[in-house]
Amino acid sequence: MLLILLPIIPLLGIFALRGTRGKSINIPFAVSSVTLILGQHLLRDVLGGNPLTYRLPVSGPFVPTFQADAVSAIFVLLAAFLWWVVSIYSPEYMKQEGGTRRFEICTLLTLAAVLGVFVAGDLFTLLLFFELMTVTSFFWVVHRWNEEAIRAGYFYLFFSIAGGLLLALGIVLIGTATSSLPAVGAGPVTPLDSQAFSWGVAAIVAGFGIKAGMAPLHLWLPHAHSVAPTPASALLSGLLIKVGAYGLIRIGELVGWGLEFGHAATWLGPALTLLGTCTMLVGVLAALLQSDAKRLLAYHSVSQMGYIILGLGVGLSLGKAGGLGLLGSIYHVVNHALFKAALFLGVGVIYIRTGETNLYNLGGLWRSFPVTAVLMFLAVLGITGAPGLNGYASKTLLHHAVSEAAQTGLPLMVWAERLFLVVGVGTAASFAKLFYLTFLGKPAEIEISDGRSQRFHVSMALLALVMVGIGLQPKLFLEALAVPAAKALGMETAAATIADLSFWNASDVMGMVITLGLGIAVCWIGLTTGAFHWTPPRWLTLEGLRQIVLLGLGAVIRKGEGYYRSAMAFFSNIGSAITSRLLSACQRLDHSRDGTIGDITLAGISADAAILLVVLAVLILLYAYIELDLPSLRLPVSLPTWLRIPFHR
Amino acid sequence: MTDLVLALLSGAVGGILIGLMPRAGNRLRNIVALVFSAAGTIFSWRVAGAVFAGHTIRISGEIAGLAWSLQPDPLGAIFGLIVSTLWLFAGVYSFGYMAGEHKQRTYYTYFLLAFSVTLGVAFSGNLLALYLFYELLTFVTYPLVIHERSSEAMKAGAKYIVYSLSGAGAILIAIIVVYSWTGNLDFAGGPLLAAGGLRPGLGWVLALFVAGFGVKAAIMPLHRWLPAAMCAPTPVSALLHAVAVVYSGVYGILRVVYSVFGHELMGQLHLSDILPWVASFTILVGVIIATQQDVLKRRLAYHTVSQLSYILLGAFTLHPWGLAGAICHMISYSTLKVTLFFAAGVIAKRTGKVRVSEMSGVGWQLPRTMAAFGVASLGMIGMLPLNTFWSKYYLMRGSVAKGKWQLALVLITSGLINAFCFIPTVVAAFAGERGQLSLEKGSETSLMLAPMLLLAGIALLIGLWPGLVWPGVEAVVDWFF
Amino acid sequence: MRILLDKLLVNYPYFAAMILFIIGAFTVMTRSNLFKKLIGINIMESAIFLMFIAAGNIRGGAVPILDEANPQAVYINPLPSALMLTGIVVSVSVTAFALALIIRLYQSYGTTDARRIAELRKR
Amino acid sequence: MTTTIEAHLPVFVVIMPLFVAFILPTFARRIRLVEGLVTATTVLGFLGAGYLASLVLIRNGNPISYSLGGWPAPWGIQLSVGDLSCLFLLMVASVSLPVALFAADNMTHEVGGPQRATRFYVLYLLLGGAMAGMAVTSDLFNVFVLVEVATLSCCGLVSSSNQPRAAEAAFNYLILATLGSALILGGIGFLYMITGHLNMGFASQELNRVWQDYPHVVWMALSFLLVGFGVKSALFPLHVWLPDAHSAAPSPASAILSGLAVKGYAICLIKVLFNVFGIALIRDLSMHRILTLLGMIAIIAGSLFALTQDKLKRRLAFSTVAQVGYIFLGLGLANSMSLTGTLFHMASHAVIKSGLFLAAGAIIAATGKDRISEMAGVGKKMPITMAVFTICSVSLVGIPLFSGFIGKWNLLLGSLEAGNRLAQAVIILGSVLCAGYLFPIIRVAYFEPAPAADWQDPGLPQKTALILLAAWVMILGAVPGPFLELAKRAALDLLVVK
Repeated sequence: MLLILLPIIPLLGIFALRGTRGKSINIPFAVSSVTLILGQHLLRDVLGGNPLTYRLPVSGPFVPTFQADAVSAIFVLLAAFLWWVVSIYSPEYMKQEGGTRRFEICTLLTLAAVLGVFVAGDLFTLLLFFELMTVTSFFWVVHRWNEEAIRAGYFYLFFSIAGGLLLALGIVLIGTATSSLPAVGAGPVTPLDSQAFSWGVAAIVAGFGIKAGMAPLHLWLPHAHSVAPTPASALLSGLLIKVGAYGLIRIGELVGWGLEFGHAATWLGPALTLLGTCTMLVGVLAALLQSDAKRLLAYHSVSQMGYIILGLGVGLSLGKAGGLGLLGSIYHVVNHALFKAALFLGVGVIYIRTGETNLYNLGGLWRSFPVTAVLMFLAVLGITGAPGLNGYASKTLLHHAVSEAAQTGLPLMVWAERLFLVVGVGTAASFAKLFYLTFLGKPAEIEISDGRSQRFHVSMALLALVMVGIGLQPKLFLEALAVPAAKALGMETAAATIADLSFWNASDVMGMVITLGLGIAVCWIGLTTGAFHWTPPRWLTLEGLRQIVLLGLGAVIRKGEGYYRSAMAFFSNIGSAITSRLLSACQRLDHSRDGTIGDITLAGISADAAILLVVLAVLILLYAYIELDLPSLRLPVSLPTWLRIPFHR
Repeated sequence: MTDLVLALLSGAVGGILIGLMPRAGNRLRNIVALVFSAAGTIFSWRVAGAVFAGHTIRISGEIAGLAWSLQPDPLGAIFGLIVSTLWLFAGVYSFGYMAGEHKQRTYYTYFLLAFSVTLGVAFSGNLLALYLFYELLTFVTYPLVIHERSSEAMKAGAKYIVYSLSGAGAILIAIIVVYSWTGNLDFAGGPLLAAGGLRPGLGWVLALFVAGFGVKAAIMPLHRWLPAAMCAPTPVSALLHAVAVVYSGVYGILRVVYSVFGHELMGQLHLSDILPWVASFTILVGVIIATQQDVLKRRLAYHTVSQLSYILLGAFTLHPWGLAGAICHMISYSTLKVTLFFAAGVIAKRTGKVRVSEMSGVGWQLPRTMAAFGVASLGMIGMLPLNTFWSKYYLMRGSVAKGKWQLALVLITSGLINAFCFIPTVVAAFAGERGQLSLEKGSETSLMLAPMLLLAGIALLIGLWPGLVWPGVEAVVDWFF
Repeated sequence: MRILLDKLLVNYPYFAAMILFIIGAFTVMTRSNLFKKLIGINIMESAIFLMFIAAGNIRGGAVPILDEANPQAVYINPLPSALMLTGIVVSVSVTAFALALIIRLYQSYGTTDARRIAELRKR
Repeated sequence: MTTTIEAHLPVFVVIMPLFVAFILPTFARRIRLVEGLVTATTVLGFLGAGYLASLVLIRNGNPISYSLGGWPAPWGIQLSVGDLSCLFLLMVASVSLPVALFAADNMTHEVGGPQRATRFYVLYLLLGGAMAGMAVTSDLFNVFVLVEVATLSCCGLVSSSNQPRAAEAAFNYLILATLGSALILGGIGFLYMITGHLNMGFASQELNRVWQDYPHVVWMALSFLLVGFGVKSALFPLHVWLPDAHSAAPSPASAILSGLAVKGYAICLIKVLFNVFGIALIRDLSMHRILTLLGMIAIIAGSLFALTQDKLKRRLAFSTVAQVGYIFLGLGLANSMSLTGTLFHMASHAVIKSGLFLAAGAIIAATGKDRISEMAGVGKKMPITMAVFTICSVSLVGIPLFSGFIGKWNLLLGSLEAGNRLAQAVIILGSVLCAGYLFPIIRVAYFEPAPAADWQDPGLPQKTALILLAAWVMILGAVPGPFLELAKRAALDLLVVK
């Protein structure tokens, strides 16, 4: 019952919203508070014993089922917390942005959908909430309804729709391969048809990958996350892309966490590793080049999702020994949600006061925004992985996992480890750039509007608090939540892998510090040489890609259309020509059948009589010709039988 | 038995009654139309209920030296259910849409006659009866196509008649051949040709049947009458050219595949390997052409062409899942497409805008209409809360289970192109000026709005609870497999 | 060639009929005067009559009046001649009817030339 | 008494109309009486034909033979009433009754004066008698005489309207028909030369015994007969007289000409082909292929010609050409199904085409317009006439449950049996084209705005006639029972190898 309440309560919130029209009651806050409490209950229940399941009492091919294990509980709690924080933040922000009611409705609907995804008990229910989430969050993206927003919204929607369709395809293939659809949280399956299963898994990975911003499919993400109103961006980047990660974790469960290499889709681990590495790299490189704060953050979402995917990939590849990767990923999901939300909220504060998000137009703002600057600094430290904050913990775990994988000597893993470090440097560099250009540097000449900022600060501070808390006690969270989650997923060895792990060892801390230092150096080089102003070639951007695709498709379609039209025209021309010729011939014949033989003109009845006699003559001659057996006049044999006139002799 | 007769008669009687009341006012006429279409709906629901309860309802007799029979089986019952339910909705919508139009008497006369004839197609128990009603449908709907009496409408009508009659001719030849082989055209005793096994000419007969019914089912080279027929009033386009008439073609093909040939015999024909690809071609090309259309109704028409082949694709997979998908799609597509057309009709009626490129800002003027349109467009993509997901799911399931995974890719691709087809329309409708909320020609009237929103709601309900229609689908699948 | 000539000589009434038929047909076709057309028709019919009667003829046959004195006598077949009497009656009535029609046409158009009539009608 | 009537019934149905025709001119001044007599005659004929048909049906195919004047078969003239004869007799009777009814009301007006009307009726009854005679006779020369009587009556009917155009059409028709008659006579002559018999049964026996000695003559006979009957039954391309004649004639005359006359000649041809030559000889001489080919060409060409016509009656006349094609096609396919189809189609087409022509006549009489494009609004102003027209059109196109469908259905079955795919296609194409030339008329009449004119349905007798024909069409379509049975039996009978 608890499970089904989770998605329903936000829906009830919408009715409440109707009832409180015109009053300043923060319904989303109330709703997310309730869900937060429910989430806590859920977590307690789940950690206390078996996973919860619930089936709606309906018949038919689709029985919505709900389930929650530790993984679901973590995600539910995370979602509820982020919504709670953001709903503290958003009323003040949306007052300036406009369209508060629409935003609140979207927020509530999306919360419902997200919670639904996390507590879905079968793939259909999961898909249902996933699609709902796509639609409702689309309204976040196009909130402003201007050209840019609509374009970004299109990208978001079409990519998401494609994702949903791929999921559907994947479900079909897995359903075919396993005879009955596996439930979510039911552990690994042994498919009857491993090829179909593999393809199904691939389709589902691609589907969730689109949502998660996985490398070649990430293109929509920066656009969508940067045009949405900032609270929405925070949630999009903080949580909605984690739905993709959640899906990937669940798909990993189908394939089998902690299974040795006997499972059905052995390729999945290395593939995810590769994709994760690419995602990390692409995201961070693109982020370095951004001048817009929100876009920079959005690209970092891509990059950080890369970490998560990499962790999952490594975890899957290593089989039993992959506990670190899975734990790291789950951990990073939580951490990234926290600091990315904080970062977006911080940038939002700047934007709402200055109306500017271009980094090069900002500068020296620590004087005007001291509290924001401090909180932002904490978040930046978090994301760059500075020791003492939460990012350090999960990144260290992930790094351990990758190094362990690199021990196997596989080139893929070795390169993954090397690039992991490079990305760390890049992350540090780009955030150094962000923080330097915004808060430090020479003061920019921009107008700063007044307004109450307490709520902003409170919400960011809440996030920072948790971040610091985790950062100081990294193992606490890990053991309390992540390990049960991994266990629930079937990774029985999770607890053992971290038993002798200590976060505060010298090599890890030094590594991180060196990374940070290198990052600041790169940032300095980039800023002084102007390398950050390099614009990538058009074909690398989404617009360029879109243009290429549209040009290509357009050409194909236009060509096809041309062929189609000309074929149609050809046939209809031929048809009409034949018809008109035939009809006019008939008309002429009907009008007059006059004919001339020599100098005798046969007119009217004479011609008719002639026709009669000609027919007679033809009939007689036909016989005579057969009778005389003239070889040169023989009918060709290829005539159809009904035309051939064989005479009996 | 009585229900069957009454279901068939109520439309005809209503139509003739309206035809014989030249001086009746609009209100009276509407009441008569409503009463008779409601009666038809109720009776056909009762018939369907009886069929699903396992009763055999059969009226047969020998007329003109040939056996004729009416005997709805689950497939016919489902078709009857869809048709009769939607007829009621379209009727109510018509009251709103046609108010103030000319020639209402003619319109309602043929509207109700077509109801009867379509139910006849659904409930026919042998090929001859099916052929008779199929042919009659052409004539009964012709006056609706040329309702505008413009030269364009007349041309469209001529096209419609020529295409349909040629198709009917092909069917007649095929029926004759089947008759000469089996001496029996009844559907009740299992697939007609199954007992005879493979024999030469079977493929040709199938080709003739498919080409003949394919005219109304708008298989790609034979589809050209359908976009032309869009000059009819919107309720007609919505009901007849998106559902009833075109479904009669689809229904015919389903009948041919499962009741005349049977899935086992079909599986042995080479043609059955090609037919899914013919359907796929139509699916893709139809929807691509649809994206290129600017006039909304034409776009919807080409989209219809594409969607009908989904059903055919399901039928041609010859797999229980595929058939289930086809039946599901018959149900779900019809609800959504009618919604789309109703919305297009409201837009055209209230704003006078018929082109997609003119529609910016319409969403703010007609929010509920556009919302319904949006929901339906999402459904056309095959997104989950809508019922079309289930049909797509089972279609894909069927094709994958038959080893034709490429067909699943076709369906996915088509879903994506569908998104390109309608989403921009919806988004553009909300993109323009938000200021002018008032309309010169009045706003959404409840007579037009209610059927539309109700249908969208039904689509959502079925999407969330496919168990609602599943027994019917299962019954059909069990019947044929 | 010889055989052909033989046949020609033996069957000369048929060839006469054929020639008559062709003459008649030619007249019908090429003459635009209605009367001449009618005459052509009559010639054709005569050709057919000739053929029919010739078919009943037997060389050296006697008149088909029963001669009890000579029971071995070969008689000409009288039936074709009798039938052709009927045929001639029919032909006469056709001719009469056609003449009546020609008169009506003449009254309406003032000419008995088919081509003129066609022109007049078109006008 | 009854037995006497029964015994002489075959000759009675032939003689009675001829006799009434003979005495009609004496009552020329009292047109009502004339009309009454004609109607009574047709009713009597109908009853007689019906009674004969029931007798034959009961006798299960054994024909009733009747020797004229008591002379036995090879010498005397023999009448034989079999299934085929009964079918045709019924057809003649069932069409001529409504046509007579229709004519009764407007003939005086249409041809100009009671005198002329009486002449019309004389010819009408002569034609009816000749048709009945063709149905029952089984003597070759008798066929020729009856053909001539019918031809002359037809020409007379065409020229009965008081227009120079009609006279011209009649003259042209006369020339061609006489040419045809001459050829028929020639053909009969050739047959006689080979067999020495004029009675069909005896001729057939003799012919099948000796034909291989005279293959040329047989072929000549066949050619002559085919062309002769072809020109009279308007087989394309010998149809050239038909459109003019049928469109110039008064409407009842057109109805009877298109509906019955061409069928009469076709029946004669069927008798000659199947009863004299026999199916074996036809096949040996490949005649059936030629007939099939001609039939197919006629269907397509006739329909195409019809499509181009704007004048209503001309269009209907060309439609007759196309439908005659069906008849010949069925003959050519020469199996029981196709012959059943042909015979049934003959009957149904007779009724349908009469209905169409009568409706057209009523429309033209009421509106004074003979062009299809001018007929907008006729459907509203003359609902019954147009309804009959529509029913007949739909039936001719071959919609199931109407009579045209059954004929085409059997023809299709026949072509299937003969393995002739092309024929199937042509039959269907013919149907589509038929819809193509008939439905536009209906469309214009119903769906185009009506001009403000005071047109209305014709008077009661004419309405009755129209409704009677429409009812016939429906009855033939829905319960063709006895008709179809007769046609089936006749077909089987024709195919018996003698």
